[in-house]
Amino acid sequence: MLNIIKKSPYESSALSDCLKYIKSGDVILFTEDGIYAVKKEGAFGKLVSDASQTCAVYYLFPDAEARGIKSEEVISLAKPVDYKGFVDLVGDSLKSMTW
Amino acid sequence: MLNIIKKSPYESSALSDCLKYIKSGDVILFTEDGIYAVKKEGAFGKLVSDASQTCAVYYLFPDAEARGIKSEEVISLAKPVDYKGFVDLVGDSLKSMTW
Amino acid sequence: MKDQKAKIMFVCRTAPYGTIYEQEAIEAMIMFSSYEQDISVAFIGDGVFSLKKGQDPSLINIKNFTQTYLVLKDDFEISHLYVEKESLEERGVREEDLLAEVEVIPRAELRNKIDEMKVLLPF
Amino acid sequence: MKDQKAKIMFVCRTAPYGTIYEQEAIEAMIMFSSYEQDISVAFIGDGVFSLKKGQDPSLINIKNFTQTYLVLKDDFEISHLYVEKESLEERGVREEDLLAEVEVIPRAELRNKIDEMKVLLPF
Amino acid sequence: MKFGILLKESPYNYQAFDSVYNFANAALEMGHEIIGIFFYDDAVYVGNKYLEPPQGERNIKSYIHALKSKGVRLVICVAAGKRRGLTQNTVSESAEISGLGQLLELSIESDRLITF
Amino acid sequence: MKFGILLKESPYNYQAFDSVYNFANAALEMGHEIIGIFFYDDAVYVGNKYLEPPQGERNIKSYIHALKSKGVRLVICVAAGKRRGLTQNTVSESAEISGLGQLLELSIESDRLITF
Repeated sequence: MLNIIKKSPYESSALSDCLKYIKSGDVILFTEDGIYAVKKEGAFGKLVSDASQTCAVYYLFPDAEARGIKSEEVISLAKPVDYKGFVDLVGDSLKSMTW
Repeated sequence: MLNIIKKSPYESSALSDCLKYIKSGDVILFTEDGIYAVKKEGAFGKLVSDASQTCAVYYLFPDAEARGIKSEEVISLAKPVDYKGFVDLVGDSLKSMTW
Repeated sequence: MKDQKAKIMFVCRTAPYGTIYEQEAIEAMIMFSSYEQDISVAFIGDGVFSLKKGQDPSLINIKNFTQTYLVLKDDFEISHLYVEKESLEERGVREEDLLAEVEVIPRAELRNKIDEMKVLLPF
Repeated sequence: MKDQKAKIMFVCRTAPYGTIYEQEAIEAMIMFSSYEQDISVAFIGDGVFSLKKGQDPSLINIKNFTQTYLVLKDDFEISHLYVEKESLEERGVREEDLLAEVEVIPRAELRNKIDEMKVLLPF
Repeated sequence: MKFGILLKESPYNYQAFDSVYNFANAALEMGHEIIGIFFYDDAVYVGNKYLEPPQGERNIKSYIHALKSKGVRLVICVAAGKRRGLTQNTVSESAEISGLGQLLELSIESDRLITF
Repeated sequence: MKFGILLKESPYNYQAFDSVYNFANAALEMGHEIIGIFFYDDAVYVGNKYLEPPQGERNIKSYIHALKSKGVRLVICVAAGKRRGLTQNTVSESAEISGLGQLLELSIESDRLITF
């Protein structure tokens, strides 16, 4: 299952709600204000790095650029995708859940 | 200062953001989905009871009724107000902040 | 439409009244139920508050749409109403506080149900 | 309008782009600045992300409205741009990452500034 | 006392406009004055003259007519409105379209400005 | 692959519609099919024909014309739309108004349904 998180983890429970439901083999994609979750320096970098032990973690690169989050500021286990990569992720999982 | 919290504490950071800013003499009013914060049984009853040591805590009774939260389910330190009571609370504080 | 019934799940995650999502989700459930597909509904997180007994939004001039849950399984073709046990517990809502007959199941079991679905509709 | 200048503070609490609040808050700041009142802006919580250097929303076809912060104090009559220190730290944003010259102050001090205001406008 | 109100949320996805309506009625009944309600961000949708709520549902159109008839000024932000398709041609007769200066005036002239 | 899209958020307060637009364009460029976008809740505001975005700002009207011209069906929910003032008279020529059955059909007919 592909899990999409688009809200800031600092102001929304979307990330923590999602993490309660993930299973090995799931994919998590961070988009829009969800991007702040993959920032290395910040309150959620460690949590998301831990989650990447179970799940493949991606972030939407154009949304990170928009917010001034450069790739070197992102946790090393999160992989960047552009919109085409986003489309592939949706296709590769049998279904998606937007948290 | 009157602090108004209208979002659910389970899905929004409004309550925790507000609590970082309160000062002795402040008032907190819970309205709309913020009502769930004053439920005795639940994850935030204790936190809000603790806050009521510093601040006067109120909740908008019609919003609690709407959600099926009866007065006996609400923490004892939170006082019910109707819309007229809400108007009085706004008048009694020099300003308000909606979180 | 294809021959086999599609398995579709509404995932209700928001509290009632503060936002319109639950109300419009119910409108969609009712409509979907008339098309003979395999429709289920899961309440997780703040979604469980939609099922709380004794709601009376008349004081705020809003319609009590949650009464619909009472008849969703009987009068409409909704296969399952699942409620996540952990979300109820975290929110201090007991099973006897729920207004409709629902299946309260642990999160891990609900996740298995989710895995069987073709489509998830989050509200 | 009254003779004494009104002390008004925009309280920016949301991140840019995901929602429009910060963009429309800036439009209001610019308009307010032309009326010779005492206008200040405080960035707390996710609002501090609006000030992060190097934003480039061109890839998502959105205008980079945050450039306005660079000139808000100089070209417009905004008295103060405050940023809450604790919110920066929690989000791993350093002072040198900020795009405009702002006053980074501890939360307790910002609360004292808030107490001096007549009106707070949360965005 | 003179109250000013700022509403930022859309009237259907959020309860905020209902809260404004109930608050304003209570204040007026108590003899207070509401010197204006400023609709900003998605709240400008309140002023759409084409709203047709289903029967038995809260009727935003009648709410704003009622507020207007009690003397409350309802101001739709011109810039936020234009973006969202609210213009002189599409705005309700009970509301008016004006600039952000009106929000500043509410901030200055009211004894209390409250945001919903 | 056939994609269906459900959008729930309003196009101005939230980035979600921008994400839909960028996602849809990428999918089309890759040779996938978007069999429809269903606009529900506050997302119905996307279909308002009176939108007039300021210069230099993203233009929702041109976005939906572009999607339509690429063969993407844009469906505004009739019930959600009526509440919010979106009817045959106020809807953009690039969008159509239809019922929730269309969302069900998207759910069934698409290989993947994604919610924004």
